[in-house]
Amino acid sequence: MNFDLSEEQQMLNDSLRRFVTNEYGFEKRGEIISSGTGINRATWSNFAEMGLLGFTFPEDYDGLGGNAIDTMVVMENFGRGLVVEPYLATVVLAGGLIRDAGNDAQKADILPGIASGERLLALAHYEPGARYNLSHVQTTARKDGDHFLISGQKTAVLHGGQANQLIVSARTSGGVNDESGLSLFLVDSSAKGVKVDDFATHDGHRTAEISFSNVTVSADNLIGAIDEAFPAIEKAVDLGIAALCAEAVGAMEAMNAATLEYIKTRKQFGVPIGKFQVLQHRMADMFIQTEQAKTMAILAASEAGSDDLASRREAISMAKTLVGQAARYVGQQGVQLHGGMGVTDEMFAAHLFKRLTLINLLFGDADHHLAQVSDGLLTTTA
Amino acid sequence: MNFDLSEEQQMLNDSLRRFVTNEYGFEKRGEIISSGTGINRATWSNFAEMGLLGFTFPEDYDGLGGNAIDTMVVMENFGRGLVVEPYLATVVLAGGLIRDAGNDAQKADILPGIASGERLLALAHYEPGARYNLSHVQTTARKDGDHFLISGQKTAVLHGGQANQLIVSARTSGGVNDESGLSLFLVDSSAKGVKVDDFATHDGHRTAEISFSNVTVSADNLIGAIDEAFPAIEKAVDLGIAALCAEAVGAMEAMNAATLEYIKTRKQFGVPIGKFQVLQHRMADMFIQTEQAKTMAILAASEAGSDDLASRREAISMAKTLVGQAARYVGQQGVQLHGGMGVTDEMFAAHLFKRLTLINLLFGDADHHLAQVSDGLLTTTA
Amino acid sequence: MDLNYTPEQEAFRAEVRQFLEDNLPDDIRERVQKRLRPDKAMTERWQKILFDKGWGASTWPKEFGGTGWDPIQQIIFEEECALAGAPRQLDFGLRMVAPVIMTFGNDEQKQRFLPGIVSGEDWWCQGYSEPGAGSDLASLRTSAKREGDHYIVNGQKTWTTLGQHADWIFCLVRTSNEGKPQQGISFLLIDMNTPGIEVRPIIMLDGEHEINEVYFDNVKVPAENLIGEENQGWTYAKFLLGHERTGLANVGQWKAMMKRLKEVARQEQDGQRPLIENTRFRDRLAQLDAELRALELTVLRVLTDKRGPGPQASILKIRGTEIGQQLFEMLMEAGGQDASAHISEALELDYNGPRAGSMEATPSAGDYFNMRKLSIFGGSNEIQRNIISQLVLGL
Amino acid sequence: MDLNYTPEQEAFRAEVRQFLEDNLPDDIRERVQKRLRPDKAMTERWQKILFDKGWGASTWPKEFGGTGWDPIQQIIFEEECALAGAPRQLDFGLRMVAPVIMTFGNDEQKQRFLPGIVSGEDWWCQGYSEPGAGSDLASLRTSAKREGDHYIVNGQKTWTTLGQHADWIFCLVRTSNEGKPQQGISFLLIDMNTPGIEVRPIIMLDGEHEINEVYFDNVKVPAENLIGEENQGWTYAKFLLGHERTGLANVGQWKAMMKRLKEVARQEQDGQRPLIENTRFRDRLAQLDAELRALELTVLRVLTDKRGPGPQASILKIRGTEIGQQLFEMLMEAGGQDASAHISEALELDYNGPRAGSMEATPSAGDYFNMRKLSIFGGSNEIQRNIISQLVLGL
Repeated sequence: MNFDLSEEQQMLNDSLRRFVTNEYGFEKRGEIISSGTGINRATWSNFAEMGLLGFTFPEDYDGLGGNAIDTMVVMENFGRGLVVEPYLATVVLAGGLIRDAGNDAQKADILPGIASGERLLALAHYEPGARYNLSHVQTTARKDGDHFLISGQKTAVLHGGQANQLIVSARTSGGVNDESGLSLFLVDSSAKGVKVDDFATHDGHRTAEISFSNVTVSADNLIGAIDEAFPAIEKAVDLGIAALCAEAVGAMEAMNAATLEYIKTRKQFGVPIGKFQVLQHRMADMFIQTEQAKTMAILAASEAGSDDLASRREAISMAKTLVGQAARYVGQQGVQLHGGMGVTDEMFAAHLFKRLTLINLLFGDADHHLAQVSDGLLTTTA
Repeated sequence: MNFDLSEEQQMLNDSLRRFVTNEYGFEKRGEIISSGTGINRATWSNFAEMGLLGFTFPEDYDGLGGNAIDTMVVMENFGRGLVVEPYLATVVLAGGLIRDAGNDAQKADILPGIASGERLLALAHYEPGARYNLSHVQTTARKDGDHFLISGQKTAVLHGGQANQLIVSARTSGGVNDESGLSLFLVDSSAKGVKVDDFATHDGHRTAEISFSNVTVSADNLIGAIDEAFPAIEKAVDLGIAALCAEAVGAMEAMNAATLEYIKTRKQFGVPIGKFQVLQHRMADMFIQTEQAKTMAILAASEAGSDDLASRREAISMAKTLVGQAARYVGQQGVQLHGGMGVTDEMFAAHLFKRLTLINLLFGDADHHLAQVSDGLLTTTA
Repeated sequence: MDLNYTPEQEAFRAEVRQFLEDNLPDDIRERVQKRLRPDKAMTERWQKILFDKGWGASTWPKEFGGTGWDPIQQIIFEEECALAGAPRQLDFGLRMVAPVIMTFGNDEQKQRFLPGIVSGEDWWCQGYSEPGAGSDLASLRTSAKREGDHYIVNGQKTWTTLGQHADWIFCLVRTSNEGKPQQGISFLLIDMNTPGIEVRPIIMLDGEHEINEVYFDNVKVPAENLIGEENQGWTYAKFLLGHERTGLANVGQWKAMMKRLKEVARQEQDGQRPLIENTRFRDRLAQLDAELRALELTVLRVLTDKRGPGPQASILKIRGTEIGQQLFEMLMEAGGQDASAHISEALELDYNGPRAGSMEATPSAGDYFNMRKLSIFGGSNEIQRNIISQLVLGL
Repeated sequence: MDLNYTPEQEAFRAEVRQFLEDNLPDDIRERVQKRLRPDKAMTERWQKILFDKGWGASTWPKEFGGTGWDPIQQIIFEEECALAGAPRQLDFGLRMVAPVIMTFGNDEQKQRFLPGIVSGEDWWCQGYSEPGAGSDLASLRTSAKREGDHYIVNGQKTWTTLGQHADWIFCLVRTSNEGKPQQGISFLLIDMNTPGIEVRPIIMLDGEHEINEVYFDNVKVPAENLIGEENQGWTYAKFLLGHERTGLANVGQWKAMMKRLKEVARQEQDGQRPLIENTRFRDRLAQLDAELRALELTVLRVLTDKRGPGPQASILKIRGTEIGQQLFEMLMEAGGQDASAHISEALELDYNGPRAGSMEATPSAGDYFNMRKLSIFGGSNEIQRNIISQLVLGL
């Protein structure tokens, strides 16, 4: 039982903190967001050189053999600087899926390309009307000779418009909400029948709605066993949730630092507003919430890779619940304590708030995950 | 649309406020509670003389023809002074039931006796395991010639140990949770087969567990139509809830006054603790919650007598929800602001807190009533 | 005590409803109900329609061109307008500067300014806050120096909502540095076309242009534009705060929004069921519904109280803004992950392009972000709690 | 980073569990698990059993008769004791005065006082608060005047928990009125049997006698009972606050209580189903369960942090008490209306009379009322937030 980062993780943490502070400032970030793709290729290459893009891939595929704790270190720093590049989409979600569920050929084909920064992938899983129900898939993949024909509509595809390839979940059997009967396919974004609507998001990221109309995919591009993709999807999303929890913690720490700085300097009634006890206690509560969220982000990272499903489900959902609630509180109060300035686009606090808000919505909000924990109480006995 | 008390109600309010302040002090109340029955007969007679005990009964039965707003005025003052006499049990619940569902003979027999203070009645309805489910009744009344034989167990019978007669709900047909199939009977407390376990409550009132073992009741003592008592029970309980909401508002106002007084005088660090902004805002929130609870108590009183069931259900359950939540907040924070003194039996605040806590539990806590409102959204369309 | 509306009040409600049905243009209704980008012309058109009916100023006495309605009628009117999808009328003229002019202005000022407000010809904005004077408004520094029959105004105002459209601004300016900060403040009306005024946009966190900075560089303002007496402006500003009763809680808007939220919860899908069948979402909806009901009745209780609202109006401000913010938060949450997308073009009426999720999801996150202002502007909720603890509780 | 216990730690847990299974008397377990009235003899018996095993002082170093366990072992021990239904050991001696004696006491004091604490022979209580000195502890006025080789103590202490049983009291007393209030305070150990001491009960809001006032009327205390230096008592008191790490959060107790709450939710009926199937109740249970998990891991994180907890321990105090209070609140709510009944006799082991509702409902409201003290005593949660904002945030 110990909570210490390894020496390597500590070094990684230090260098990322430097990077974010020195090379990912407010203005530069603004420029990246307003650029065409919302991604800075130089920054992305920089990440590749630092080894970040293949951190958790096996060494055989140009990775460093890292784990979810390493991802936590990365994401916490990305949260601190509100890094908008598609690390979650490409590395954690898509890369993680290929790593955990792909066959050797797929790994050899894809992972080195992600690690080098050349390839961007995205996971196209959620569908309209599914809300946060992970097994709700209506997109179909119909076997047609040695090919599959994929048809359906995907939503909330993180950085889907920037990806060269998509990992698409589709129903190969079963009913709309069934966990069994799901399969995963690798689809080129440029394939015939793929239509991508790319949107900016309020927090400077990108998301896409993607429709598939009889898109032909060769059987080689099936990832894992047919009909049995659900566990791999769930695990990828859980790894994504753990990464988001860490990112939220970084953003909360940044929000607390920015707010503390603001209330120490902003004066009203002749004194810094940080002298008002109500604001002091508010900051204390923001600090408490952040500390607890940090603990839960560690728990999420520790459990995200576990194959003990009940224990993982409880840990991940407890973490997303409390982190989501903390993100809401810290985000709202950070803005509130910034007063009028807090609701302008000029303040970093406003951007932290937007990201914290939308992190809560990604992969299930606090309500959704609390329900997971709650319903888990019906089946456990301890 | 007006929120003004009538002149008579204003007079009633003023005289009750005087009574509670001058004649129902902390020590006197303590003596009443520790007496054998927990009821002061002189006080009760006093209430009778003031007309309070028959206030809402028809004039034909020695009443004053008042309504639920009058009851609100009474209960708000009783809440302010934490009056422990069985007004809710005997007058509002039992008296209200006889008034609304009894036949002429029953009204003539019972209402004048309640109004004069000679008779105490109680409603024995809730059962073990029912929790707040109003239709969950396992007690049975079996027809036996021109009599009924009642068997079963009742719980949370407010002032059941002090009552001369009990109004007992029993199943004459249907399944355990059915709304239909319930009937009400008037049973003498001294009847053979009635066993009463009388308990003090933490807030100075009385409650009883009462078992019925083949208790013989004549058909004359059936209140209302056989199998069709549920609406009458629900209405009586709703009137009880409205009364409790008003009582809670009185207790919250008393708590705010006591707490305000305390933090204005108690000094720490050389200043009255009411100078600390955190406590000021806490008091402001207690005040806000109380004002909203007061509004909802008015709504409850206005709707409690209504026969528009959906509208009444929503109003009563909204009121009990918000009043219960406010009672919790004001109770807890009132104690907290009293510091160590707040958790001693010597302080009125502690007693207000206990009553406020238990009011939340009576007839359904905030969770239960929120669920009523919530589930109501499934059937309404507006 | 009677919580029912009288038959006269119900008849009035029916009349308002009918008028709205007949006269509220469809494009305006659509724009409001879809929560599209607000539009100056829309506000002006609607004000003109109301004005033509004689309903341009629901809160004014008849002598100034108002309706002369009592508070309950005002509430009914507002509520029906909101439920029908009418745009909010512009508060700055109708509810803020007008009462000050009526109460403290001279006859000439009343004749000169009030007609343009009720007809909607003049667009007003507010010049109170300054970069260094937010919650501590009395520390404002924008100066007005008397020179002959003019004032020369220098300084900067900020958080000027919709100032980019304004013809006029009512300002608190410093005319004296003697005594307490509150004592040297005056209330001045300034034509926005006067040379030396510059309006610079502040972009809000939702990416929209709604608020502004207003700079004054030797702006020459006729002395006849001074309201009341010099150095008495603080008194008029406080009057204004006390006067603003019904608008604070915003009940009509929130009732319309709650209705919408319930509809959205029935439309949005949560797997194989409508979102309303999700107990957790529905419970929170129910809680908010109950709180809104309490707010609505509390407003009516305060309004019909002969003693007037006084500082207890702070309750309405606090609860009104908290409930409003939660409504927008739930609307966003109803959109789920699709609420993330920021599709600026989709806030225009003629947008027909792609969107993420439902029509309702499109504006939801931006609205939620924007609405954080509610607990900050107009006297932050912390300031409101200070007011309650000081003026109501005597702490 | 590894959130799993090591095999050695798991083995240790198994050893503790086995010991408890073999040695915790059934009547004690029953009394604790049914939350009956605490009993001095029970606490003493259990302390003796632990002492005989060599486990009397889980937080002490071996040299003073402690176990020498590391923080994780201490946590495991506490948690297993709580889960097994062992009574809480008495903090006042083991965790409060003992560390002060070990750190600042002289050898003679160590030899004289520590053995009685670990064996349970001496019952200690705390004399800190006074009627005028609660949150503002430094303003205390109980005086100790040096006269020859004695101090003469006069004054009054209050909120003295379980002082009615005590053999000894450790007191903060005023030995000087010069300088800041903090500077003239000394730390004195006083035999409760000394003439001039009077203990008066304060009845708590649940009707129980747990706390006391202690009056000192010319009480003669040998000067050798002074810990450390005269007028340095504030330093020792602060040390004590910083030293008290794991106990603050009370995680072991709360985990046991959470387990109980889940059992209760499965046992209590809600109409035709167990209460756990009530979504609203279960959701709140799940929320609390998650918060407790966060607290548990935060305690472990703080304990294994080489920098030590420092003022961040205030987080643990705040969250620990908030969670504890909610646990008791939910236990009460599980009882429903039956929780109202106040059956004082039923808090004894041999009670066989009638009760309202389940066995669990009987103590539930009283416990809930009693536990409001958690956020008040030991430095109120408001004071803890002051500490965080000042010492952690620098505000």
